[in-house]
Amino acid sequence: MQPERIEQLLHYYKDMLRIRYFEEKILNYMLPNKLFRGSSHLCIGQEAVAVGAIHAMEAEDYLYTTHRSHGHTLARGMDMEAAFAEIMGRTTGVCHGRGGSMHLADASLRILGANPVVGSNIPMAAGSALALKMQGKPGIVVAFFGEGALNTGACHEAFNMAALWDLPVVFICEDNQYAISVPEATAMADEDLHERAAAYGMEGLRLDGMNVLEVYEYCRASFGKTRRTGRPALLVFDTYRFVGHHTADSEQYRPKDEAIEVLREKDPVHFVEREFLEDCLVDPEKAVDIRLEIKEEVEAAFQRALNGPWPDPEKLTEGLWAESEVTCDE
Amino acid sequence: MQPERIEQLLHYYKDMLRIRYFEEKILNYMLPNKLFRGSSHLCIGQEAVAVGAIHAMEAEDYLYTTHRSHGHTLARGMDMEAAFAEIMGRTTGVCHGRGGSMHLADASLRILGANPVVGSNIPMAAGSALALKMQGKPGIVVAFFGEGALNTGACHEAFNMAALWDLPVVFICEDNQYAISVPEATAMADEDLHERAAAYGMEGLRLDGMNVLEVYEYCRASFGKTRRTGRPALLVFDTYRFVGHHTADSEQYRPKDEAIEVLREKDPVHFVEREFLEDCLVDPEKAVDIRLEIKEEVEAAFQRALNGPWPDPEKLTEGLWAESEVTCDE
Amino acid sequence: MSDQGREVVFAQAIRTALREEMKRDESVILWGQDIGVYGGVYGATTGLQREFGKERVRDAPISEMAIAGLAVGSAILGMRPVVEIMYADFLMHASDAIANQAAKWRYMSGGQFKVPAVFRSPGGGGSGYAAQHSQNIEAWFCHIPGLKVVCPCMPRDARALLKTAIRDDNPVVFLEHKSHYTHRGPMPKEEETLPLGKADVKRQGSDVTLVSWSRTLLWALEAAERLQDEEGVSVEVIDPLTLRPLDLDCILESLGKTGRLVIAHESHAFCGVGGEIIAQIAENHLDLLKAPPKRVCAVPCPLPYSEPLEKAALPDADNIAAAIRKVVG
Amino acid sequence: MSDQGREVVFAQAIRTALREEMKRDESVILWGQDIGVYGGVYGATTGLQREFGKERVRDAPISEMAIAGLAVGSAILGMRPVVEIMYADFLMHASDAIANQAAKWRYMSGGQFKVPAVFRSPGGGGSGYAAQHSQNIEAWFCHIPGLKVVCPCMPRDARALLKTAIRDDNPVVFLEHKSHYTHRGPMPKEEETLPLGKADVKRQGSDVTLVSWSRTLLWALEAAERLQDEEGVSVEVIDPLTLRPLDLDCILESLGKTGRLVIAHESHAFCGVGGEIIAQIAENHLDLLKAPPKRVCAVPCPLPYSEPLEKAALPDADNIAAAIRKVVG
Ligand SMILES: Cc1ncc(C[n+]2csc(CCOP(=O)(O)OP(=O)(O)O)c2C)c(N)n1
Ligand SMILES: Cc1ncc(C[n+]2csc(CCOP(=O)(O)OP(=O)(O)O)c2C)c(N)n1
Ligand SMILES: [Mg+2]
Ligand SMILES: [Mg+2]
Repeated sequence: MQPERIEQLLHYYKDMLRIRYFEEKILNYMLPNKLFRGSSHLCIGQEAVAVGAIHAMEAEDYLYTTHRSHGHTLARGMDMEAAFAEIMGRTTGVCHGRGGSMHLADASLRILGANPVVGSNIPMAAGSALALKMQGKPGIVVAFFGEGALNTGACHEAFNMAALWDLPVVFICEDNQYAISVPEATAMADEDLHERAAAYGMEGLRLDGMNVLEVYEYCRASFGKTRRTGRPALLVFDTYRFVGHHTADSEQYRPKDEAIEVLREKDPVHFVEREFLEDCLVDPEKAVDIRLEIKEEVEAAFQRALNGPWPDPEKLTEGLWAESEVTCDE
Repeated sequence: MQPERIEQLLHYYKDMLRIRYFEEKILNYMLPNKLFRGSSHLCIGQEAVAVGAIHAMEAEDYLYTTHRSHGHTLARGMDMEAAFAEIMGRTTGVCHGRGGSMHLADASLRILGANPVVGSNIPMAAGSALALKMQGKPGIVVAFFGEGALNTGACHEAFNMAALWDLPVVFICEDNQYAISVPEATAMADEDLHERAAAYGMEGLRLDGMNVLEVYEYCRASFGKTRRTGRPALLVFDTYRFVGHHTADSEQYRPKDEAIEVLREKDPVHFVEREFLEDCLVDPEKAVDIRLEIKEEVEAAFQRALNGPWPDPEKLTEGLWAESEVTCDE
Repeated sequence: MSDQGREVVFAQAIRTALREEMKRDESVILWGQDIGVYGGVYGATTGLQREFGKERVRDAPISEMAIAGLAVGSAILGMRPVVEIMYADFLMHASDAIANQAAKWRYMSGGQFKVPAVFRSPGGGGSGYAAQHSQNIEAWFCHIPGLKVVCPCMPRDARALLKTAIRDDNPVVFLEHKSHYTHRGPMPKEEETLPLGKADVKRQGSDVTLVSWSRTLLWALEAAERLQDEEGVSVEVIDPLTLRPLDLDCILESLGKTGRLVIAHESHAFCGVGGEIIAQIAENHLDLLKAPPKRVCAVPCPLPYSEPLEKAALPDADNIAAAIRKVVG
Repeated sequence: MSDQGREVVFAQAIRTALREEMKRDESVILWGQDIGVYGGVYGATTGLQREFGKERVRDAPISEMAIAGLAVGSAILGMRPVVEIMYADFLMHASDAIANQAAKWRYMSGGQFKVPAVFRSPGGGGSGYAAQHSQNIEAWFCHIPGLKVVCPCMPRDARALLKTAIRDDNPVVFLEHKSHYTHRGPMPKEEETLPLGKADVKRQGSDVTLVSWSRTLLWALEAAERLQDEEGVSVEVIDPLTLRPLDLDCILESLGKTGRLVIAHESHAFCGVGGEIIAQIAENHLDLLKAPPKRVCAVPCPLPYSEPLEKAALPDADNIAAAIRKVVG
């Protein structure tokens, strides 16, 4: 492996660890201590897609994510303190506590938002791509969603319009095999999910989503093509979530050891570690250091977030209306 | 041609004429004389699909149609007086004047209704097929719609569910090349419309919709298959409407002679006539007699319909609530 | 109602109604996301797939338009589908099927068809699900003629009303509250039904009439108790149960005694059911009002995630008590 | 407003506003079914594709969810889409994009984004389009915080308000009336805008306040004239223009003079805007009412096709006059 490649891998490794530790903090500490409300959807097991795809993006690109947004937002560079604080509902949160775990957004990073209404971010992403195209701006829009979203009417309508109007948008479907408790085969009439793109004359690929370098390469190629041609594409990544759908999921719908087994064989974080360690690219001690360093970074961000002030109830409606010559009655 | 075949063709010919004359009455008489309200969508040019497909159905089968429903409903046997009366808004109308041209329905013929909300009859048809399946009843459901409906989210969601749940429903898409003024290529990212079925592992065929006997044979085969296997299918028939989208359409969106040319070459009614006459299967004078007979039949039904009484405004809300132990406040 | 029965949670009451009706009538069938093995995200269908099989209890794709559209089509041919839309916010996706099709199919056909479909869905805030998973949109469906809308609070009522809703030959939108599935209340062992369109007086009183429904009724009752205990104000609390058809008579009767009216609901005020009740009274029974009526509703703002903000946005016993004080003051 | 200007039809007023704003601001773009060569089924976009090209004026597939969803996404990145939903009934398909996304995107992000999208759509009955092509559902969108809702009647107002709606940085639902596109009224040559949230007194009067909007305002004005001429009743007619934010002050000011209130709208009464106005007045200004207020709305029933039935279902000048007589009587 070339040194740059090792650097690259190290960089991705750190990002994946950051996401993993961030979410483990939610699962193992914030959940039992009731530090967040509603539900939080973890992407443990899916980090390679997030990190590989996000790193294939340029600074000029935009992205939309879903209820399962931590991977995408952190890989894109969302400040961990601000992300934690948002999930805790603090005013230092990236959305000032208005959004919570399901609504992370950061305009400065061109993260146009997490949309937990399954499928609804797909037309929005196409619309943002239309904006870029009409403004003559460079850049593409990337929309992440789960395989369950492929069954929504919104998805179908937007695929057709994106292909019809030649919009620079790449649709990334993270096929983690379940929509909450519903296995793919129970919800999709056909298992060749990427084939749905064909109905719109759009390129559709099914790819392995567990190897971060491969994900990066696939996305790099696909994004580049979209950048050049202005045409949309659908990338379906096979992946798996090792934890429950959300933090309250009892997981009785899948065999008890299914997750453990996939985890053992395919954990995308271990995968990188194996590449490192087995090929002796990285000194095992350095690997330990890295893990410690990231863990501390996550912990520090978490602690800072904990100190964030609560929003002022007096400012409840702040941010509802954009200023115009007339604002609303209330 | 065998005598039965000639009989069959004659029968279809009469049905096609009935539809044609029915609609010509609307276009040439009712329109200038303001005998109906809103808009009426004619299927002149598309009669072969209606007649061929409807005759391939069994009495036990059900059907849903759209805003463009005259062909399907008349071929299925809707009383012409009741159909005319409905379009005139008379109480003798098949829906007692509540529905009008866009809402023809006749439970006794298993015409579950015309649905002018494009795409919305597709999930409903799948639902009715589910009912048949769960009730262990024989019979299939046939849903007619235009190619424009293929772009609706409802269509996509229902295709997936029909294929997933093995529902005995056949989707018949009448591709008349336009959705109001919008040519297919302006609205569909891919022109192989029948391929949309493939995304759901469903059979999808693209067929000629101008030869009534062929339509019949295609449908007979497809309906039979659905009857046997319980699996849905999509049949896309190429056809053309010779008149405006509705009775108020100025048609400036298509070349002035496009319709005339297609009409000259492909009019499904003339097509049958040519088969008859050129092959001397039917005595040309008899053909004239048939036309006269049907014309008179249509005229008589129209005249009877004209005598139908207007609904009583006092009974405005009649038929809104099905009787239950409690009805509504108003 | 006779025997009070044992305590059950709200989810259990829904489950009981579904189970009883499924046993009673083969044509009752269910589908919705995660209602099978998973038993519904709030447990309202736990065990039903095991008991009634995968044909009658189906997990559905994330296809709300089709979930609702298939319900309409199957109801037209005599089934009694009870479909679940996982969050009431997504009733918007299903709104063409419910409000354009189910509500109108019978009328448009001149009375030829019936559409006995039930659309169940949990709405409501209070547990940090934020703006797109917390809405109460009963007003939307109440606005559409041809639909019945039920919004129960007490487990016993929920079970009895859901059974009636399933047997009703008209489409019914049956709205539950996501933060309320673990609320406990008595429910008799024996089957019982309640008519749609009849309100229930949950607490007798003589000074003010307080109308409230869904989970907010709990805060209404709490406020009523507190005002009685602390200030000697006697509050009559009415649960309409069905919001459309609305049992205005029950409210009027109470108003005849009290002359004062407060309405509390979690949904937004603007074009909401509370405003409708006030408008109907102002139009036809203005003389009954001894003081201006008051509404206590959500602050007009998408529901925020953060706890202090969410609390500030939603009605509670304090707001309701304050409104009552104003009205009697 | 200065010069009255020449007479134009309502469709022309809409077209003028679109054209002026498109010339003024490159980011204004349009899409919708049949808005290109066809010019929209009611002619509101005639010639715009020829003038501004196929990029800025796009024919869209029958995909209302995506039509509206793309509008939201493009607005977030600074475009000013004005999309047309061919019939207001199909706003239901678009309701997730409008009410769940556009209305909330800014707030949920803590104020990071703006969504300057306009959703135009014709509703309304009166021309025999029957139950699924005639609804007025302004109440649905008024119920959702985060949306502005405009419902003009007069061509001049429509042009001035649509221009403001396009320039507004918030999402606006702009509702037209399908039977009203050929209604004529004066419109000045020079550009003019009107603020959202300000009502207009269309006719001065001292005995009754009559609030009405969209096409029904015509019947309201007719009723007012007739009552003045025939019975000497002086009716003040108010057009709110924007239904949310609602200019209650304007109504209150009039009510201060008249003490009597009638509200007439074609949409259904139950949970409608008329009820909301009455409720707000009853809650906070009950003392202004010298008599019970009255609503004149559509009969609660899906709109029938047949002319005598449709006429019976919808408000007209006679109903309105009768309601006024009751209120002053
Ligand atoms: C329109 C809509 N319907 C239902 C839900 C409830 N829901 C939240 S996540 C989810 C499953 C999503 O599955 P998938 O798209 O595969 O994404 P994953 O959770 O597996 O990442 C469902 C049904 C929703 N949020 N939006
Ligand atoms: C959901 C919806 N959107 C828009 C319309 C308006 N509309 C009525 S017919 C029509 C075109 C339909 O085209 P197609 O499906 O090809 O059927 P055709 O009219 O050609 O038979 C449209 C857009 C509608 N009725 N329903
Ligand atoms: Mg998934
Ligand atoms: Mg067509």
